[in-house]
Amino acid sequence: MHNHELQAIIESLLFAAGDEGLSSQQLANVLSMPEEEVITFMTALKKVYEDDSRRGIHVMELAGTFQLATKRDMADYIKQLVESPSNSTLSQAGLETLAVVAYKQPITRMAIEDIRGVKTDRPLQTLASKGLIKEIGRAEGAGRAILYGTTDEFLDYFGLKDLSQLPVLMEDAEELDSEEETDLFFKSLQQSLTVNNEE
Amino acid sequence: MHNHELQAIIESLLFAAGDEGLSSQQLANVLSMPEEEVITFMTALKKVYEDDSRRGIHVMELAGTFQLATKRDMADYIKQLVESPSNSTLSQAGLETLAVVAYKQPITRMAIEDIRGVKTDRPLQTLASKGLIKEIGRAEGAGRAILYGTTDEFLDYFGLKDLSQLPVLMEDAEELDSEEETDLFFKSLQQSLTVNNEE
Amino acid sequence: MINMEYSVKVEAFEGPLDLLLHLIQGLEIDIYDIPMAEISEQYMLYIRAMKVMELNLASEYLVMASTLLAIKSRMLLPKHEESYEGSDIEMDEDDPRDELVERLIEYRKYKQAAIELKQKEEDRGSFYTKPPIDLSAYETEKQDSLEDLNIDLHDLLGAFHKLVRRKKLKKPMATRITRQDISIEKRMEEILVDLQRLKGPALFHELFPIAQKPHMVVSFLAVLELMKRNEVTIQQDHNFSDIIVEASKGVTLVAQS
Repeated sequence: MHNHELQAIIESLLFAAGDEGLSSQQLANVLSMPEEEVITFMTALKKVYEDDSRRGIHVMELAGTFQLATKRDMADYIKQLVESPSNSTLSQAGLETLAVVAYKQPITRMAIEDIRGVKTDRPLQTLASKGLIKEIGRAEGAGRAILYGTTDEFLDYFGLKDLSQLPVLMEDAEELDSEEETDLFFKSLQQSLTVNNEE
Repeated sequence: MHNHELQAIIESLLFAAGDEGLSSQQLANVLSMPEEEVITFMTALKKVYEDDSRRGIHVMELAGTFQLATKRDMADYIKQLVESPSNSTLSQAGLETLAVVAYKQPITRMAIEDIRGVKTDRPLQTLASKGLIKEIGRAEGAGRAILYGTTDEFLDYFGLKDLSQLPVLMEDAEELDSEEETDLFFKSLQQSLTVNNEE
Repeated sequence: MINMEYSVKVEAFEGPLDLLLHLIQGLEIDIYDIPMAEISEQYMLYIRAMKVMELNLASEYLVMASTLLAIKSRMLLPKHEESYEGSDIEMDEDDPRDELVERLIEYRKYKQAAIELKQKEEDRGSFYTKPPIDLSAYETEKQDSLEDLNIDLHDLLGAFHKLVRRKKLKKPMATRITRQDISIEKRMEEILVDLQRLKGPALFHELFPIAQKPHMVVSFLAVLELMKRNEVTIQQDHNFSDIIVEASKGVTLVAQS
């Protein structure tokens, strides 16, 4: 198959699939090509989009699929057309809980609470209802506690290809930059003030 | 504005707009360009997409809007994609539509389309033919639009006793909670400040 | 000593471990060598502030307070005495702070990870994707039975959230009205038909059955036009009470379909 044609076909397929994305397996099926070849081609194709200044979209890898998305630089223009830029982001409690689940899955609520030092039922409920985590099994032994894990929506939500792309955990005890701490605090304070004002 | 950049921006805008498309007026607004210039540019741009064999998508003009769509000769590949065994039996469109009906019933097609942002007549047909949803009434007043709801088969399929057993959908519950708490917090803060001042 | 600074900060903490980390930071203490007396005192200060503020003090804060005090008092014991107790497991001069330090360091890892996730969440917002195109036109007429579907409630929930997230990316629907082909004339007719059928007054909001902006605007314009032509009468008893709409007497339908 000619490279130009292949490129066009893949573009149309990715366009059609939208934010559902296509795995290399699916692409290989439709294109009747070995999956490894698809992967190689996709790596090259990503660069083609990236390097072409006439292109406003590019190929992203999200939750194990290839998807077309607009380039980062375009955000300012698109924002002007977005209906309501209200960004309902996750709370600090939600993010912490999610971080623990992401790195420690499968994990029970009790184990999460041990790490965080606070009750975590409510953040867990919220995260589950937002489709970011789900029950992926039951712990052995008495109680058969629910084991939580992250979903594909989690990967998509944070723009990750797979779990290996999670930021590396700070293993050794480097002191946190205290300025950053304060910044974060003031940010969250500001956020809560903004929320209040918007009411 | 440089032509390459302009082309990229327009591509990203049309991409994000999906099958709603954008009018030349909207494009002119975002690009801060006279509408006539936009129209001239779009005519040239249409040709660029058409002539480039590496492109699987092109610009279409429909009902006074410009939108991106897959090129016609890509139809066979997209058909293969739909029929590909690795494709889940219920399309993303079907799944989304079913989710909206389940959580928002009784609901009209128009309301579903408003939530999804895309045309939904076909997914509705498919779901109805699978017996997962059905007409459960008519909207009052003009038009008497069909109201859709889920069926008993739907409950059976997902092993639900009734609709109340659907997983909770706390769209923004967490945010609400923290708002409430913040409120409470600022109230008590004010009180204690008053007390403090009096001391 | 209770001032706004303390109170605000207390609310910003994600639990006792978070509060402790903050104190350690603020006091520029080595996390591996925490001066228990100082940290306990600071910690209790915050707890008292929270109590004064009548904030909902999670019980975990109190549990931690007693843990701190317990460690503090164990630190005061002369070290060699422990070995006299023979059966005590902690013969080999275990530092009473070890467990706490371990928990703090473990928690801090995830707190840091949460910060990075927040950054990623924000980054992700700069990339816009699009919904899949409607592929059902390409589907061949195969009658799937429900058993083949292979979806569960999580899929349903996931699909819903995906589109909730997507909604934020929607552009203004400038073309909706023309696409829907609802003219004011047509809507006027529909409203009159409905009012005639009712044979009595209707509440204003009942004239807006479809909660979509274009449709509502057209409906509103239609009601105004009907009023202007004296084909309906409008009545409202007082401010903000229900507006009642009634077809004017003697108005007959021109076109009934």
